[in-house]
Amino acid sequence: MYEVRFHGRGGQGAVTAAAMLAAALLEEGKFAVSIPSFGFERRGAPVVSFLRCSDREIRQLTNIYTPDCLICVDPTLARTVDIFGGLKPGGTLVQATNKPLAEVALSPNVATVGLCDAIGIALQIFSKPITNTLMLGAFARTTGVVSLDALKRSLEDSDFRDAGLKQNLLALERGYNETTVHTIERRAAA
Amino acid sequence: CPHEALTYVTTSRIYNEVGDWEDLFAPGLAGCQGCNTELLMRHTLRRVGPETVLATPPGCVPGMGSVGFNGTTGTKVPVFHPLLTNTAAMLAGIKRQYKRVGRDVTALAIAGDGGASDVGFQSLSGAAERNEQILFMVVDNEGYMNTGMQRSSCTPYGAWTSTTPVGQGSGGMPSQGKTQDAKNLPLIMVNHRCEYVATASTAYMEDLYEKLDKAIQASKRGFAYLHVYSPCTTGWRFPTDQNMEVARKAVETNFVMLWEYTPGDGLQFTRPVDDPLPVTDYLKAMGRFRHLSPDQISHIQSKVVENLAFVKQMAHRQGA
Amino acid sequence: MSRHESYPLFNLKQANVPDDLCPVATEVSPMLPGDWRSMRPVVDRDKCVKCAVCWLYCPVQCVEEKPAWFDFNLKTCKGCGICANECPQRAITMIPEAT
Amino acid sequence: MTTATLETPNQTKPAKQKVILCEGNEAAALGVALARPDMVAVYPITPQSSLVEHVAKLIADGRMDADIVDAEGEHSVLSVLQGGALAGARTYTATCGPGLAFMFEPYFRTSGMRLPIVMSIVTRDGITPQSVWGGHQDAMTVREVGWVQVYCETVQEVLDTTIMAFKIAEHHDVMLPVNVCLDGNYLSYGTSRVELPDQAEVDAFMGVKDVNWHVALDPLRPMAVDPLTGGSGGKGPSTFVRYRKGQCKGMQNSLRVIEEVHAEWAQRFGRSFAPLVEEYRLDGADYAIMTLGSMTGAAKDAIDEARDAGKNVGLIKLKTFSPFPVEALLKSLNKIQALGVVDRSVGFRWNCGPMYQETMGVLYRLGRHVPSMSFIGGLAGADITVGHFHRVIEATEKLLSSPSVTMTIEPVWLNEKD
Repeated sequence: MYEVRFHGRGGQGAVTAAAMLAAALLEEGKFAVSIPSFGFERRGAPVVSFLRCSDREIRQLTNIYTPDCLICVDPTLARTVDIFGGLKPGGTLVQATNKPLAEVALSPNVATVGLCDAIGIALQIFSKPITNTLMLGAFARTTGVVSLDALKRSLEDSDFRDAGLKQNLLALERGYNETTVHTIERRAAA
Repeated sequence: CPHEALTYVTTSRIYNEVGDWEDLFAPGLAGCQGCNTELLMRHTLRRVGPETVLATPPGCVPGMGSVGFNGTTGTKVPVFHPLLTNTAAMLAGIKRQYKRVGRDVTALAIAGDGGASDVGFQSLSGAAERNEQILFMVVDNEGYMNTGMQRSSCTPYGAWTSTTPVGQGSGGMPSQGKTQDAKNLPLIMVNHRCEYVATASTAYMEDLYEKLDKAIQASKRGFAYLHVYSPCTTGWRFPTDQNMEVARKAVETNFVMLWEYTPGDGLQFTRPVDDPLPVTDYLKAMGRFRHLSPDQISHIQSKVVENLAFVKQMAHRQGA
Repeated sequence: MSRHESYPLFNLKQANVPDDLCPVATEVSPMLPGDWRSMRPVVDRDKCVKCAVCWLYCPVQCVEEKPAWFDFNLKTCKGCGICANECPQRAITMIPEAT
Repeated sequence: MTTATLETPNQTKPAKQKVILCEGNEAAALGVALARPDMVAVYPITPQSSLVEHVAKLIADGRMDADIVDAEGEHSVLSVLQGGALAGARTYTATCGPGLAFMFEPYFRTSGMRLPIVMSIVTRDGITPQSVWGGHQDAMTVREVGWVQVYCETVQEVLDTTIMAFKIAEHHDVMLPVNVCLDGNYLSYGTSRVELPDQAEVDAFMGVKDVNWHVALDPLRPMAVDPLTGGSGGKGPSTFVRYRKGQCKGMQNSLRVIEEVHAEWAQRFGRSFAPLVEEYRLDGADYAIMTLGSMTGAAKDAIDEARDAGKNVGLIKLKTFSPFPVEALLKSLNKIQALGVVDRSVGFRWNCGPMYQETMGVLYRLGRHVPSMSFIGGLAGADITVGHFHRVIEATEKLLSSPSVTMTIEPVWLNEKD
C-alpha cells in the first residue's frame, strides 16, 4: 500500500489531482482510492485530499494519517499548515516552490524531495496559478509510482473547467521535466 | 330583480348542456345539509369529465367520503387522498407521467383553503413556479371546517372560529375573533404568473362554468388556479337554505371580488359590482360575525375598500 | 358535446391483485343520505317552469327532470331547503317529514 | 469522471463491462441510469448533492431518458414520485439528514401505499449538533416505517445495489420502497475503480417494468387510493390489520427476494455481495465484531492483522438492515462466544448503538449466553480507522473471559479521545 496526502488551497484542484492520479494508477492496472477531506472548502482555504494505491484491492475507506508521500501544490501553505504530520520515516515531499532546497521547510522524516516551480510555470501556461497537473508531473518524476504516459491518458479523459486539455498536458509534461529531485542524506540516529 | 332574470337564462343554458352528463360522484356523500362544497364538487367534476385524476387533500372534500371509507369510494374517477401538504406535487408526478406516455389526462385538485394557503402552500407554489399542467381548485370556506372550524390564514378578520373564539379575555381585552386579515391567496397565485387564475362563487354559476372551461384549457398548457368562495353553513353559522344568499351577498358587498387573470390579458373583473351594498349586509347574514364591535365592522369595511382599490389597480395596470 | 360515460370501477379480483397491498376502494359507496332529512321539498307542478335553478343549486344533485316539472330523488335529498329558497317561481315548499 | 477502457483482470464474467473511476455518488447515479427510471425528482443537500448533479448531467447529456423534476423541497420530491409511481413510472430520488426529516410525512406513506420507489440515503449525522457530515443517524431514525434498507460497503456495491434495488422493490411479493444507504463522505466522495455493467445486460436483468399493477391512478382503471381505513367499528379494525399484515409480509418476503436478486446479479455480472449478512473469517473464530456500511473495509484489514497476531476473531457485516435479517444473523451468531457491535449512530433509548440494540434481540433467540458490547464511532464525519477496530477487537476479546457481562450499560465511544 502506498499512501499520498495532497495539500492545497480550495480552488487549486488538489481534490481533482487526487482523482486524476487515481485514474492514472488505474490505467496501469493498479487499485487506487481517493478521498477528499470534508469541510467547507472555499476558495483559498487550506484543503487536503488522500490517495491510496496498491497492487490488490483496497478496502479501507478512511483518511490517511501516515502517508508515504506529501504533494504540496501551494508554495505558501507550509507556513500555515503542518503538512508533515504523520509522514512515514523515509518519506517523500513533492513541493511547489521556486526556492532552492536549502530554503525549503522539511521534517526529519523526509528522505526524498521533488521541487518544482509550479506557480511560475503555471502563470506562463494558464496565466493563472493552477498547479495541480504540474504537480502530478512532479510526483511522477520524483517517485516513479506512476508513469507520465498513464497520467497523460488520465488527463485526456478528464473534464477541465478552467483550461483546455492541451494546456494541461503541457503543464503535466513541464512539471515532469522541470522538477529537481534531491535525496536527503542523514546519519542514522543511533 | 336583475339577478333572477339573469339566472333564469343562464340556468337553462347550463342545464341543457351538461344536465345529462354523469355526476361523477356517488349519489350519497356525507357533506353537511346545504353544503356549498358538495355543490361545487359535483358541478366541477361533471364538467371536467371522466378522463381525470382527482386529488382531494384532507378536509371537507374527502371528509364527506369522496375517497371513501373501508373499501368504498365516493367518486367514479380515480381519486386519492394526498397529504394535506403535497397535493400539487403528487398531481404533478401523475400528470408528468401521463404526458410522458402520451395520454391526455386532466390532473385536478379540489383542495381546501387550509391545505392550500397554509401547510400545503409550499408544494402549491412550487408546482405553480414549475408551471405543472394542473387544474388546482381551492374551495375557500375560510377555515378548517372539516376538523371543527379552526382558523386558517384565509379566515377573515373578526370571524369567530374554534381557535379564535369570542370571550371576555383578560385585562379588559376581550377576545373578539380573528385579529388578522385573510391572506389573499388568488393574488399570490397571480404573482406566480400562472396560465390562468380566477376567483369564483357558486352564486354566479355561469361565471363559474366559464372559468372552469378556461381553466381546463389552461391546464393543458400549464398551471391553472381557481379560487372558489364556498360559504359553510355549519362553520359560519347560518341556516342551510341560505347558502346561495350568503354567497351572493359576499359578491354584492365586494367582500369577494370575481375576476380572472391570464398572462396575456392581465387581470380583469368578470362580474364588477358598481354599486356595492354595505358590508354589514353580508356580515349580519351569519353567526360567526355576530359579536363584532362597530370598530371591527368599520375595519372590515375599510379593508373591502382597500382590497377593491388594490385589485382595480392591478386590473388597470395589467390590462393596459 | 356528447354525454360523458365513465369507466366502470376497477375490479381487483379480476386483475389478481391481493387484497392486502395498497388500501384502495373499488366499489361506489352505497350511502343514501335521504334519511338525514327533517324537511322535504314539494313541487307545485303548475308553478314549475323547468328553469333548472333548483338543479343548479342542489348540493346533492338530487333534482330529476320529469315531463313537465322538476322533482327530487328523496333517497339522496338531505332537505337543506336551498331549492325552495332559490326557486324564482316560488314553486317549492319545504314541509316537515312527519306529515 | 474519468473513464478508461481497460480489461478487468482476474474476473470470469460477461464481456462488455467498462472499468471506470468514480465517486460513490456518481456510482449511484450511473446505477440509476442503467435501471432506466421514468422519473427522478431532485433537491440538493450535502453530502447527497453531487449525486443529483450527476443524475441531472446524465439526463442533460442524453445518457438517461427520464423526466427530471427540480422540486422545491424534499417533501415534494417524494410526493412527485408517489404521483409518478401511481401513474406507472419507475421512480428515483436521493436525500439525507434534514432532507429526510423534512420528507418524513410522504416517506411514512410510501411503504403503506406499496410504491416501489428507490431512494438513496447518502447518510448524514444530525440534525443537532449541527453537522453536514456522514453518520447513520438519519437512516436509523426512520427504520421503523416499513422501507427496505440496505447499506453498501464499496463504490462498486453502490452501483450494483442501486440497480438491484429497483428489482427488489418491484418484485410482486415485495412491492415496497427501498433505501440504498451509502455513507456520506467516505463512500459518497470516495473515488474508486468500478466496473460498469452493459446496458443491454442490465435491461435483460431488469425484465419488464410494471410498477402500478396493484394500485393506480388511471382513468382506465378507476379506484380510490388510500380511502379512510380503520376505526373501531364495522370492518374497520379487520381491514386495517389486513393491510398492516400485508406490509409485514412484504417485508419478510423481501429477505428471500434480496437473496434471489443478489444471486442472479452474481450469476449475470460476476460480482457477488452478501445479500443479508456477510461473514468474514468467521469460521473457527471465538468472537466477532459486527459492522455496517463503509467502515467494514478498515475492519476487515484490522481482522487480517489480528488474525496474523494470533487472535481468533472474525467479522459479521450486515448489508440488509430493514427488515432485520434475523434468521441469517442467527446462523452467524451461532458460531461465536462474544460479540462487539460497531454502530455509526446512536440509539438514545437504550444508550447504545441501534444495530447493537436490534442484535440483542437476535442474541436472545440463540438460547445461550453470549456477552456483547456496543461501540459507537464515526459520528458526524469522524473516521473509524484500522486502529479503532483494533481497540474494538481487544475489548471484545476480553468479554470471552467475562461471561458475566450480559450487555453494554454504557457504549464505548470510539472517537471520544481523537
